[in-house]
Amino acid sequence: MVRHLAAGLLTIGLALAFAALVLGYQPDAELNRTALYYAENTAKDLGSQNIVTAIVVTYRGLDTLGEVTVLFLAAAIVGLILAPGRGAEGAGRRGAPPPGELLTTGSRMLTPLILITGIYVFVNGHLTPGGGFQGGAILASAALLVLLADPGHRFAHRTIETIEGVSGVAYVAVGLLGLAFAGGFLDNRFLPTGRFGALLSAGAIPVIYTLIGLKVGAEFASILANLTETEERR
Amino acid sequence: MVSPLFILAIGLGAAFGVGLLDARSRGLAFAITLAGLAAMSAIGAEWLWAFVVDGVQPIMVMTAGAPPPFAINLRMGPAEAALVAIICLTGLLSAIQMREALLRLGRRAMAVLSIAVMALSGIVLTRDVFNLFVFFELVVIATGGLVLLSDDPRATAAGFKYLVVSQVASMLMLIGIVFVYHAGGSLNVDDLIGSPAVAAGGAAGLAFLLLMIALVLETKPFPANGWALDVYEAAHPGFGAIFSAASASAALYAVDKVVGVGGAAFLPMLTAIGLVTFVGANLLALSQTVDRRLLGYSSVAQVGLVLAVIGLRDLLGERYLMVAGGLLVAHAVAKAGLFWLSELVAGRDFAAWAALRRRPILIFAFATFVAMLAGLPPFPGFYAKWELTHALMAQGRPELVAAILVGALFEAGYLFRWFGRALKATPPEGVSDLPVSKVGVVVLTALGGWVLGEVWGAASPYGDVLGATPLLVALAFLALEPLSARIKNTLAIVVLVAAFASGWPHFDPLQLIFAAIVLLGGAVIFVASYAFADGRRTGFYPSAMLMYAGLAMLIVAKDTFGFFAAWEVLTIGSYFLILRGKQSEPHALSYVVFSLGGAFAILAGFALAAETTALFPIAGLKQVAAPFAPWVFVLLAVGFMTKTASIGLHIWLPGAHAEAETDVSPMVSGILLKAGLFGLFMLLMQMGRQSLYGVDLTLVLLWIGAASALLGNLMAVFQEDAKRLLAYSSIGQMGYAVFGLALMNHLGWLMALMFVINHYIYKSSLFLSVGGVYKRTGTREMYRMGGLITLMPLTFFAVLVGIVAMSGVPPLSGFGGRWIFYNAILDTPARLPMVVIFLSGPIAFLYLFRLIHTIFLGQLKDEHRRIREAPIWLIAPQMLYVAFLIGFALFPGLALRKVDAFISRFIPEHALNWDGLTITSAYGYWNPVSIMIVIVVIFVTLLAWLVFLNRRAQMVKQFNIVFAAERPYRPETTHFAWNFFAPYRRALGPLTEPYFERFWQAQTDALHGWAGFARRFYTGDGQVYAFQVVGFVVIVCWAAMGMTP
Amino acid sequence: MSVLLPAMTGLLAVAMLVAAAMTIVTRSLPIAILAAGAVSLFASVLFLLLASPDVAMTEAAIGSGLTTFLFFFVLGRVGGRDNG
Amino acid sequence: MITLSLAVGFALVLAGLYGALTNRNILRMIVSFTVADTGVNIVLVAVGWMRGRTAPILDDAVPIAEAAQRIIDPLPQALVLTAIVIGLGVTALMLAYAYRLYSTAGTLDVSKFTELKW
Repeated sequence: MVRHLAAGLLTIGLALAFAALVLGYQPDAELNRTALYYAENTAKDLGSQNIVTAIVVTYRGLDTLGEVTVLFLAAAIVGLILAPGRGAEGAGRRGAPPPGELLTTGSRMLTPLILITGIYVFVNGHLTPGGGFQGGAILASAALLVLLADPGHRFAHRTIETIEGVSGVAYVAVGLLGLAFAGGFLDNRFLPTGRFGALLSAGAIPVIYTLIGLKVGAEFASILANLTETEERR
Repeated sequence: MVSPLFILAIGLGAAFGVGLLDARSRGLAFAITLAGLAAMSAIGAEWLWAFVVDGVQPIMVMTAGAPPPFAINLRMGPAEAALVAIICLTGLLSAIQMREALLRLGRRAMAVLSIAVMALSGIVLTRDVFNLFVFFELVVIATGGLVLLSDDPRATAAGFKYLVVSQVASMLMLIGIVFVYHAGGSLNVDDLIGSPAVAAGGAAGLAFLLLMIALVLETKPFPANGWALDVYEAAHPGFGAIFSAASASAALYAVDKVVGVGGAAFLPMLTAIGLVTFVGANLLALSQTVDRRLLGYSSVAQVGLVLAVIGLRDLLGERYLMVAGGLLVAHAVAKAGLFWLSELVAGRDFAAWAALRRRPILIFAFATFVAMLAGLPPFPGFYAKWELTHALMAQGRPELVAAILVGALFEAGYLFRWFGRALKATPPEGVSDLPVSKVGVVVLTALGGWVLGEVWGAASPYGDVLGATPLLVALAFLALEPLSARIKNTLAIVVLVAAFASGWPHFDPLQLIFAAIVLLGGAVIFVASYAFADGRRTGFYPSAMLMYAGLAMLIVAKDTFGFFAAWEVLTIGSYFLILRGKQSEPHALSYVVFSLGGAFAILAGFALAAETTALFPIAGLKQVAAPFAPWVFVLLAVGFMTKTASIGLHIWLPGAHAEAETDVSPMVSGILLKAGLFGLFMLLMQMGRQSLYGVDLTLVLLWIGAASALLGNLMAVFQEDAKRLLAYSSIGQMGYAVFGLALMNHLGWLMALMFVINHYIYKSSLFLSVGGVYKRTGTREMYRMGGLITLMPLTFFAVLVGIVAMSGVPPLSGFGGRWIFYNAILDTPARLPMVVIFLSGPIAFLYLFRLIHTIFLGQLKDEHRRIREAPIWLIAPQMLYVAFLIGFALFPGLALRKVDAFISRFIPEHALNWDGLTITSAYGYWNPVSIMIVIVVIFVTLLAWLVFLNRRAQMVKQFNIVFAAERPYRPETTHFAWNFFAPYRRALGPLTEPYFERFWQAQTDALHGWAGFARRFYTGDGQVYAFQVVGFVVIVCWAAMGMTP
Repeated sequence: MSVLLPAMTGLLAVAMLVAAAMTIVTRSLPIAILAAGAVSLFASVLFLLLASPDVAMTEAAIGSGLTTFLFFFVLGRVGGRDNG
Repeated sequence: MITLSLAVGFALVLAGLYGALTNRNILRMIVSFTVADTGVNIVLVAVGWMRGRTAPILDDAVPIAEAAQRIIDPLPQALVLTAIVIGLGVTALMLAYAYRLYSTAGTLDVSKFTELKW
């Protein structure tokens, strides 16, 4: 009870500060200068239709690199944490009921579709809403589906790790290419920006988003795989 | 030069790259990780070199081909380069320390380490607020992973608590960032600093406050830091080093970077939080017994201090970088070193650190780190402390100085307690191998600390402590450690004599007297050290020479900085010396705590006196004006009186002097105490009489001197331990000297100077005598001895001459002292203290008499029948002292004439009149030679008469007061001289009660009690920690909203 | 249009607050997790209303989808007992 | 509408915090944090929103020339994307921790993990 009361008091204390923030908030009538720069220059400079994508991949590319790294870290650490509890490779299936025919077939049919959707989402990131993260999440949901259909399924860790590693190193390398051949680290313009609105445009943005998508998908899959395999211990 | 971006790219590349390796090739992965970290360190170091040596200008690194604030940019400047170098090097060395753990957990763990170091560098480099957040999150997550490297099963819970708290912080940070962006239209720090919207306060100010609090939370402010302590305690020490040195540096730099956006209004908040953290965490650390948790508390405290300094940066002006940098660098190097050192220690309590004693080089490293943390010279923290106190005093902020110094004293207290325990505990059984690489890392770090000390010294406008010749010579003795003790002893004597010879032409008479006592006197005491020069005597010579170096530097110091640095050096050296005694650990601790407390008083006094002047000559104390002058006087006097062990500040002395080694006791008693007198001399010469609230401060000093003389002597009377007796008597003797100085007349000063000389001679002599007896009988308890006169005649003779000289009876020099003294008293109007001081004269005789009576006369104990005279090396200096006492008694003019003339420059009135062998004062005359002749004639006559009377006297058989059939359960009760002055004790009991001991004990107990009680606030429950963090946020928010419009 | 948007926002707000309250109050962990997922889902609709399709997609896929699955994975492994 | 969005965002933050402070079960603490995270994301997006403008995508509906007058601030959206992914990373990490704690101590009660204290 004391705990609830104290938590309530603290929440109210914080709420008052937040209230001051909300009440003091003045909506902008015009874009501020940073946003204005993006609105006016993104298409011209980077050739990306989706400004958010341009910001995420190029202007604030360092953030995004960090963000991908966050996932990589999370996946690696989840692996570390759960490592002692994981049974030997191939020891799976014990105790899990065999999946039904319908489920297996369904998931086999659906998985490629989902994968293609995911790839579509991150390849078109510079044109339409969506991008590497969303696409990666969709890729991972394919893995999720496989797991749901067949809880005993074992992913080839080696494949996942290779995708993680290659796409990560490639991402950094692409960033360095920008440093070497364009305006700076993660500058997308070492490739031609192409025709505005085309699939193959916006310089390296599609390349980067593809790498991000692959990497994110691999990280999610790795987290999921590590979490499922803990089951063997009990 | 390599773009700083490669620091990030290499870190990431290494992390992603090791994932491509086969899971089994861990060795290769480890090598890649090390190579990556080394490359990152090299880039940081290269930039640092470029900035410092080549004078390159800081650069901005753009990303994405767009200018800031539209794209993220990085900055590389001197501060960034230094911090990145520290972070990456810490990471590299920690990786070596964590080798086994990393290899066990495999590539993933190595990737996490690379990313952690990369992200910490990113925090330092980036100029974008949101990018800062991303890097912080990376650090948080990586921390969550690296905590798991520990073998400690409790680490998991600690990691979880850390994540919970980080969640709260990151939410606040995000909210703060987006509102700041909304107000300022930019995420770039440099861009925002110019933006008036944020600095204007209101909602934007509040948003900035949230951002600031979130950043401050990363510096683990007290009391919202229980989670951090748990991480420190449970994590692998290699990671502890990163968490303490690298993470904290990065977080502090982030605060420093961002606080400019909000403007000056937010600085007091940082100062307040930082100081509360510094004092609070240091206080709570007092009751810690687990080494790594202690290091955690200390880290929190040090980071708090830097936070406070960040809050004071406007006040510090251009010195800000050196101050904050000095504190930060000292903290980072020392803390990382200590964490790495803890890897080499198996147990977690302080005593387990005794294991380090198998490798003296590790003790050297340990001492280096402790000294760095405590802010002692010649390390960067010392310069930082000096500048900080001066800047604060100049700005009229003595309350901040007080808080900082109190916190620093707490810190020194637990650090030295730890160090002392480690050095004095018995090393654990079972020798485990210390891997060369790990020892190497620690030693390298310690050496790095010394290099940094030199860097800070070279950059300091006040002077380079490490450049001082005496200190270098003392340090050279460290390199000589492998030699045998005899060689080192001879070298030490040669060095001291040579130092005196080379300085001789430049000394004024006052300096000459002190230099003669310190250097020549020190050399004489070293003669006695030959008696103990078996083997290498590791640690003795560097410590002793450090003390002598400090004393030598003190005597010739021209400005307050040099004086203070010397003071600290001699304190450290003497601490190590005292600590060498068998049972001396608690006494050495109380010595160093009192000494540092006194040193802080001196520091505050100097800072107050200096006002805005950077380099303040000692002679400048004359010019200190009215409102400050008395306070300067009080602070300095208190500081000096901790060394003279004036009553109230004396409690460290008896134990420290009595428990010290035989040849160390005369050093710390005969020589070290004089440093305090030298300081008082200097103070009174420069500042003269001062009064505070209408009270004449010299009168206060006079009373303190009188009380010290009376009580010191009284307490000496009731001692059974011969060395303790001598130690207490030092308190009394120093009381006389302080009294003489405080008389503020010519003869008083002359007498004080005579005391300086006399006390050195007879106290050194007596300590050596008693030491010789101790060496032969194995005890210092006088009631266990008796009748040694026939077995140790030379020692007896030395003691006899010593006590005759000391008690001030004719014909020896003590009498001369008395004579001058009584003349001096007649010159002063202060009558009551005079009575007190008169009283203490006969009391001195009571205890001195016991030395002869109990030890040398009476019944010889059975177990002592076969003992021999003390070793020749102990006897030789005593005989020298005897000769000198007699010589000085006959021809006092040799030394005193010059001094008399020198004093006349300050106080010309009532100088003595030197006429051949006769000395005349306003009240009478004194001819030492004729007195000597008279006394000797009388003495010889009496002796002959007694011998004649007793020629047929029979030896008394067993002196036995044991009753029939009753065995005494306390053997001392059977000794004739035990509790000899019991009747006096009954009468004077109340005066000898250890009031001051009780007072200081009560203070310590109260502090420890508070610490023990208050730290229960850290319940270990992750949710309670979250409560504390949210509570902290709410309180700071409301306090800040109340303060700023 | 001008009425519709605020009205929908209000509706979503109420729904989110109810779901959040459920997360905190309910005694059953699975319901709490589902409710938190619902908060996230409603939020992604709100993001669409706030002209942020990218965010909406991400929140739907990651915030509400993957996170919820992760919770259930772990919940399945710790026995799902609610001992808080 | 914007005030409402902000308010609901902050309300979710507070509700999440309250839940995290009052629930002893570790999993419930984590769930509460995800609610708070969602709240933060809403706040972030709401701050970038502007009345009567559209998403920052330059397709046929929004020609490049009119972009400055027609689109809302894209930057907060980019930030939120990052924040969401980071939130997931932290959540996954905390969940793995929860599992590890449970498998060592057999309980999810946060107040049982107090071996380290003082």
